[in-house]
Amino acid sequence: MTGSLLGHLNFLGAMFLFAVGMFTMLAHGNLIKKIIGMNIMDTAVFLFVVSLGYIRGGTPAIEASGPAAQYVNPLPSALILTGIVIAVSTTAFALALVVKIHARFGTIDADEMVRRMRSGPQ
Amino acid sequence: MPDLILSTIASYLVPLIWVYGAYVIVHGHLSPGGGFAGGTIIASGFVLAALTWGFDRIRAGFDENVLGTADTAGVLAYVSIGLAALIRGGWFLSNLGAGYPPGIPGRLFSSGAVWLLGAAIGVKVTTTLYGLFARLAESQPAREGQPRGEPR
Amino acid sequence: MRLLLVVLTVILVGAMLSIVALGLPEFGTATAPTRNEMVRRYIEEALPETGAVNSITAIVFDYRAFDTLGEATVLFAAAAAAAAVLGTVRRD
Amino acid sequence: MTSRLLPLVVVLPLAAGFLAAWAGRKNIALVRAGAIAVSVAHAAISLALLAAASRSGPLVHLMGGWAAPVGIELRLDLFGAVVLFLIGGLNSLVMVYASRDAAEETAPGVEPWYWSLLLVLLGAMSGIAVTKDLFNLFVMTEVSSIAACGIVAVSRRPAALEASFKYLILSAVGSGAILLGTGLLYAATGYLDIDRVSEVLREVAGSFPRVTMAALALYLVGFGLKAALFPLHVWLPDAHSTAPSPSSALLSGLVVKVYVVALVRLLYQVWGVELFSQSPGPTVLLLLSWLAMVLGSVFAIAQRDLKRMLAYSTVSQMGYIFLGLALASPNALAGGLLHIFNHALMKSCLFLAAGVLISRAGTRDIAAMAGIGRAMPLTTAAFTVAAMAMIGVPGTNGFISKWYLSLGALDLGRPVHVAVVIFSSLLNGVYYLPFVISAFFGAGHYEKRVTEAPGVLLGPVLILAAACIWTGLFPRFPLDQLISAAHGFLGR
Repeated sequence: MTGSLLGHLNFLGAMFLFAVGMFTMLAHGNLIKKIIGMNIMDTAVFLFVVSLGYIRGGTPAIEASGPAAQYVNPLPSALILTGIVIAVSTTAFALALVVKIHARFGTIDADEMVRRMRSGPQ
Repeated sequence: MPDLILSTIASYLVPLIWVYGAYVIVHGHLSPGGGFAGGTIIASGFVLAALTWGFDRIRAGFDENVLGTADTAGVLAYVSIGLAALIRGGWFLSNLGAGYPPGIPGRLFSSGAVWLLGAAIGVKVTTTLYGLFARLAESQPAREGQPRGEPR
Repeated sequence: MRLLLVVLTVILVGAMLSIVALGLPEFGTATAPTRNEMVRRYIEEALPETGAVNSITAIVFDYRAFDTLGEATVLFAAAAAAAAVLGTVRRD
Repeated sequence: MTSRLLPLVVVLPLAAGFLAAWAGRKNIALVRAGAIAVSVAHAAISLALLAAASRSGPLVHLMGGWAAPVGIELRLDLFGAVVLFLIGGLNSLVMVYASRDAAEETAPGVEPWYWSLLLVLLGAMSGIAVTKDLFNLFVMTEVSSIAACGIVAVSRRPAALEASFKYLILSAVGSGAILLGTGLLYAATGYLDIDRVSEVLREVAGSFPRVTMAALALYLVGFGLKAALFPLHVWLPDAHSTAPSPSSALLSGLVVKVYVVALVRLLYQVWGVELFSQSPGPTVLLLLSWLAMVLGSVFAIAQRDLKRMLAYSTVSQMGYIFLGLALASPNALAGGLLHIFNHALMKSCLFLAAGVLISRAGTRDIAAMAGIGRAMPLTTAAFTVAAMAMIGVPGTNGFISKWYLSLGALDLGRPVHVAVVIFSSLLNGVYYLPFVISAFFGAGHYEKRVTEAPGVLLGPVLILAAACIWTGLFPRFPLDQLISAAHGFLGR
């Protein structure tokens, strides 16, 4: 089943992005960078799923009048529309938490935050 | 005191963005777009207006109450459309099967509940996204607790 | 030390996922398992069954409208949670 | 006709949650009463659905009127019905408690949002229990994750911010894994409906071996993160201990459990027992559940903070549930499923009782609470009952689930698992008993300044403690249903 690299370019790109996002998330102590990493990871998954729907030479499934084989599968696009909104919501909530953390602890660095939390009054 | 260039351009652009967003919302069943895309566009119009003239000016027209009410109304409308279908047709959120009028395909007012649901989501997304932006932008990180480390 | 561990983990996960991706049917082919009767249904029957010209909208607001309710709820929950968190930081 | 009620268990709490945010600024008392009313209505509907499902088999509701592969179906089988009733009933009790407690423990001015999030969480958990569509499962998982992080973040304690952020980021990683797993399964099978995916998966598991294996691994990581499977539990002690007590009770009692319910569906309905047992999945789960049972308890012993101890105890108790999933013999699986139910009762009882004890004693330190039992005998007695259930003393519900787990292990001829269960139970005793003993017989002098909790707080605690004993003495109600569900999952 192993196919050509070129034929899987989108999927490989998505997996690469996923790894990049994961790295950004794990390697940085900065909370904002963690959120950015999370978004890159989500975007990678979106790229992957949307790519599943594509068909070579296909057009978007709007005003479909010919045979279905000419059109891109609309289902992955519809799913990812939902996925994007979910990612936006998570990001918004995470940013709100960072704003509040900054207000409370005066830092947006994960390690520094834990240190100040331990030393400061609870 | 809003910047002259910004405020002049924004005063032309903001209504245009709103109209375009409304267009995208109500034509969701005919062309690319829909409630989410259109709602985001309208919200971005609000964001531009808020950045230009300040949040207080926006609040004069759309205060917390109006936004909160529109938010709840949008998503409750979605649920009510679904519940009405459950009562009439037996399945939650069913469309033509529950007697929503299909209209003439391709016209603006067609496709029954799809159109209504899109509009409801459009209202909800507009208010929520702008509300989130306003809350994040207006919060004052240095107001409480320890002094902050770096400048904002 | 921690960075090295992270790099190794990420390379491992990335490599494994890439191998998995190579096992998928090629991008854009008509013989992929996803090109089943559902695609035909969504494209050809969407207009008569839902009245929407745009198949994606037909899926989002009709075939899978319940997902969209969930999605609106996520947005609502995030806004509510953000409001709860930021509530005490407000200027007014 | 009853199947028309099925979407209501999801939609009713969601709609109430939307309304609560709007009405909360005007009249908070109305919101409290309304939320409790909705939750009780949810429990009543669940009971009706449970009766209908045990009378005439699974109930199905077609969302939008579209049958399975095209649209989303909700399906309520016996297992789902038991879980749904658990969610409704337990949530009602916790909400009664929260109607008094929330104002104290949440930051000023955010109580309306708290109720709103609680209701949304109720709807989302019900959605996870009843949905039959993989993508819808992902969406509902997301709703419940965000609402769960929200009910941690409302706490007054500054540490809750950090805990909530960690919880949010890690569950976002989990969501990414779940969505990628769903995408891979869709790529390999072309469907999202659980039954249809399962059919096709049997045919394509040979042609896409790596894809389906990766999907299984991603689901295990994703739901494992959210359900605090042992090495992925790092967020749990912080989140569950800094949250307001009603939130802790819900998070430990229900939220981590519904992700296990989702995992049960994936492993036994999508993959099915044959495909699952051919994969390395059961071995990995078995190993991790051992580690969870033993190390979770060891960490709990080391805690000074009462709620942190309870949180680590949740990590260890999740080990029993995963052990049941991994062993996959009818009795062991029934024991694991039963422990979902039983642990929900005991742990929410413990957290609610601990909440009262902590707020009255004014400390979270276990050692400083010595003697509190003489000042608050009823609350401490309820705590003791639930702690006994946690250890697995005969006559309590914890004994029943451990009994079935051990029975299942013996059926397979692997008594070593029984030994681990017993060892872990002993460890449970090591950290629960000293607290109970020092609470009743310790040297503190709380009698002079602390009185018993008011009825609104005490009522739910006592009801839960009574439920622990009731289901220990008369286990027929959840047990019969869950045994038949376990047989159904294992196809025999």
